[in-house]
Amino acid sequence: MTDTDRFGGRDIARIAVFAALLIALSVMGPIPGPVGVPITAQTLGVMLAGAVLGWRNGAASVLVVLALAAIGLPILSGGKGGLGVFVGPTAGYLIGWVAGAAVVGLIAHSGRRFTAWRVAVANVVGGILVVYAFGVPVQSLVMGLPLAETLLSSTLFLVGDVLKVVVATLLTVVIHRAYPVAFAPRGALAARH
Amino acid sequence: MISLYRPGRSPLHRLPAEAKLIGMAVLALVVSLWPHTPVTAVGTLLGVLALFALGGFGPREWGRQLWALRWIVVFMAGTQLLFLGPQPALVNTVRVVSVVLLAGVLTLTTRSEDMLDVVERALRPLAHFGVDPWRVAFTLSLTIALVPVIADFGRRVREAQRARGVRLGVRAVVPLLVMSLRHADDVADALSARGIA
Amino acid sequence: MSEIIELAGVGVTAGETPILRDVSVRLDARRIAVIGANGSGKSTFARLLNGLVAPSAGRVHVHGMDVARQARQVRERVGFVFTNPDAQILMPTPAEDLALSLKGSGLSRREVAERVREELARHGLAAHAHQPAYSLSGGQKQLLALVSVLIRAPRLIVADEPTTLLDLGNARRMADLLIDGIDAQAVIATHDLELAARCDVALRFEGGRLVEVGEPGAVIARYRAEFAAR
Amino acid sequence: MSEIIELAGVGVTAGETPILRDVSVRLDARRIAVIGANGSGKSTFARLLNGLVAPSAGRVHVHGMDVARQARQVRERVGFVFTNPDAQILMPTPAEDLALSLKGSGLSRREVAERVREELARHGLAAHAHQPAYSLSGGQKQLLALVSVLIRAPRLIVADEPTTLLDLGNARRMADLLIDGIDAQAVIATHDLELAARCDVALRFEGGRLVEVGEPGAVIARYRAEFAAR
Ligand SMILES: Nc1ncnc2c1ncn2[C@@H]1O[C@H](COP(=O)(O)OP(=O)(O)OP(=O)(O)O)[C@@H](O)[C@H]1O
Ligand SMILES: Nc1ncnc2c1ncn2[C@@H]1O[C@H](COP(=O)(O)OP(=O)(O)OP(=O)(O)O)[C@@H](O)[C@H]1O
Ligand SMILES: O=C(O)CCCC[C@@H]1SC[C@@H]2NC(=O)N[C@@H]21
Ligand SMILES: [Mg+2]
Ligand SMILES: [Mg+2]
Repeated sequence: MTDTDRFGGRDIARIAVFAALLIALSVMGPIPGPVGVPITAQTLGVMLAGAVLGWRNGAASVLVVLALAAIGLPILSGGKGGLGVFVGPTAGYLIGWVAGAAVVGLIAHSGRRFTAWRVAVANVVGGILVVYAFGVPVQSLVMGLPLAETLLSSTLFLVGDVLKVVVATLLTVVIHRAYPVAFAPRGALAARH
Repeated sequence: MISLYRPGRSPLHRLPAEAKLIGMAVLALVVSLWPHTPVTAVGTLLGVLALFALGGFGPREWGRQLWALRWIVVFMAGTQLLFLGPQPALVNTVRVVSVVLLAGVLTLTTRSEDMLDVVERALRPLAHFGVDPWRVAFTLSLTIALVPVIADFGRRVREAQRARGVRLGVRAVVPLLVMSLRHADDVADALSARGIA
Repeated sequence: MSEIIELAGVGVTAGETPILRDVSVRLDARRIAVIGANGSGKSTFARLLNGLVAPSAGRVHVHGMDVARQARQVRERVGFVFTNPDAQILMPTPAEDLALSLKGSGLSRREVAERVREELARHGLAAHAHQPAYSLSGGQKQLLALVSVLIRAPRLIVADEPTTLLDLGNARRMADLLIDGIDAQAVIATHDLELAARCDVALRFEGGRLVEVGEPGAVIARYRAEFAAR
Repeated sequence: MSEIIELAGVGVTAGETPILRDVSVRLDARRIAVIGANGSGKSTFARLLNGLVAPSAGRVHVHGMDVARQARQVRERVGFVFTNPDAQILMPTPAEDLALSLKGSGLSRREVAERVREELARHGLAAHAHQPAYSLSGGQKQLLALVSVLIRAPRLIVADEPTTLLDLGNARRMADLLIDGIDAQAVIATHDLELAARCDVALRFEGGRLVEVGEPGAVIARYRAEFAAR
């Protein structure tokens, strides 16, 4: 294990700050969805985490949020938290957030130049497909409802999630313009270090 | 930050966090895999409520916890009634609610700090793979310390909009993020200056 | 409209704790300094003037308008400059940020761009119009924050610690601008006593009370004396 | 070990742009002020002393150690106090934050708790030990940030604008602590010329160059005169 493979101070700071940001965003509260799963601004945060921080730190910051929820802090949408959410029907989506942020980061940061369309693709694949790929089967399993029916019911989120992809993409592009330093690859960041 | 933990001196409160976690995992597994009939399902729910009572939580807390699950209950009962019929609907809904409530008891009776210690201990075997348990625990604490700072950034961005008479809507995330990321760089400097990472 | 700021029996509480108590004052000076110890209530007083903080008791009138009831008009007439320009600069670049201030002014896109160019040039920021705002120097950011307020031609400018972190030169430039360079009335909450001394009147707060209103030289001297005495 | 800070031909660049140029100086004074305009290089100089910034040319020696090569030892010996205490306070409560500073000190949990209690009491923060650090006042936060450094008993303290946003009283308390209240050597980068005047020697930077080293009174007078002349 080489030293650069470890999470350094700069990584820890970014992971923690972004996790804190995701928590702050969740305070904005959920819109109770019609199918038992709340529509949450946190998936927007998941897309931003991957797109801005990259796959490693992005996924790590989402994981931090989940860990804090697990140890009993009421930081998920609607002030939920505790171990209950990890044995409930939405547990799979939560795990999907981690993988989703990583996939968003991988795609958005691939290629030499940072382009809007790549971010959009990243958000669709990572922010929707991957999250659902984890969320739907677990929901189906926990609820004892066939996969097809579960999938059908979760398409109700699709409108919201597509909207979130659009918003996340636009935001990412503007943030890239406003603070390009944040997107620099690891190690190449620190002009003053 | 406020935790979901409720201080108390019940037997459940005094049980070590690890023991509770293992116990909960076993119970949750059993409850989930057991081929329930309506009677065993309802019995399980009553058993979980008895655990609440053992932790010193009365009907008010049951109500609060159930209320938090209302969407799950409504949706599960609804779809299952539609697709599977009344008996499976009852059994499945009660089973899921029981497991979620079971986990809730643990959260109510275990301090976040104790859970954090468990996380740190549980990660120790991973040290061989380059995971530093202390760093993980530290990152979690750091996040808790940062939440009010970031929330304050949010408040300032909102105030700036009000003062300037503009509404950015979701675009307000941009200045919030820029401030936050700049703050992350300052925190990184502090980490290295204080010899932490 | 008369350029009078008037508070009558104003109290502010945060939850249960009182932050400002029974503040009554009538001000018609052009340059008003607000001084006092940390936590004495300076920022809270400043925030009252454009409704960022609501009084829990009493009335705040600014230029004849009731701040609580005519919030919109007050906001249009009163510009607020925050301590930390990073919080106030809302858009990626200086040009976009100034354009944001002109939103809703009824100007065409063209006209907005023209005004923005003018203002940036007037304050020596033209070269930075399209560069990320975060990369400006501290002094330039503080200046941009002020310009983003000035461009809306407010009749009252409220500034909270506008010279913090600035060097002698930049602080002086900022002070010159606030004292002599703008047309509007100005209220300046500050620990920079050189800046306060250049105002027409000074208010001193202590523990949430307005304890003194008067000629800046005298108010500052007593403030200094109090600390020296301890 | 000798308490000497020595820079020889030090240059710092950010990417291509030079930030500090050819700085050479040998300092053995106990209290060292660093003054100069915004962007002149004060913070960069301060950061060099504990390796937060690496020189692109030349050598930095602190108390006989090469900062580039003995980074670890230097960090142990040199404490750094940042302008913004929010960035420096890393744990949810003051007690936890101070305990963090003692990590790796070899003390037992008990002993750490004891030391933390002592230090909090000594600086009048005992009542706030377990309240969220975030809810402290600005002055208390700045103090806590300093204490979190002092508790590691560094031999050199580097402080970047430690009195910003503090009122007369708090600024004086902070200055008293830095000038008379600590054992270690101190380097203080600041715009607060009253604080600089209390040091034993002052360095003045201008455009990335060290232009003056000398008795603070004289250095400050010339700095002021320069701005007055413009
Ligand atoms: N939203 C709030 N909730 C609780 N307390 C508050 C709030 N806003 C201000 N306070 C408290 O009210 C008091 C006055 O605060 P204010 O910011 O007006 O002081 P100030 O004179 O501007 O201080 P400083 O010189 O540090 O800027 C302080 O004790 C502060 O902690
Ligand atoms: N990481 C960086 N990348 C690019 N430029 C930088 C970086 N860090 C500092 N600079 C530039 O180097 C110069 C010196 O900065 P420094 O922070 O040392 O000045 P300072 O004297 O501390 O100023 P202030 O009084 O505003 O704190 C400035 O022009 C600054 O913009
Ligand atoms: O807070 C929770 O308990 C988890 C909520 C999971 C919500 C999922 S994520 C994907 C889909 N899109 C939404 O807006 N909500 C669901
Ligand atoms: Mg204030
Ligand atoms: Mg500086």
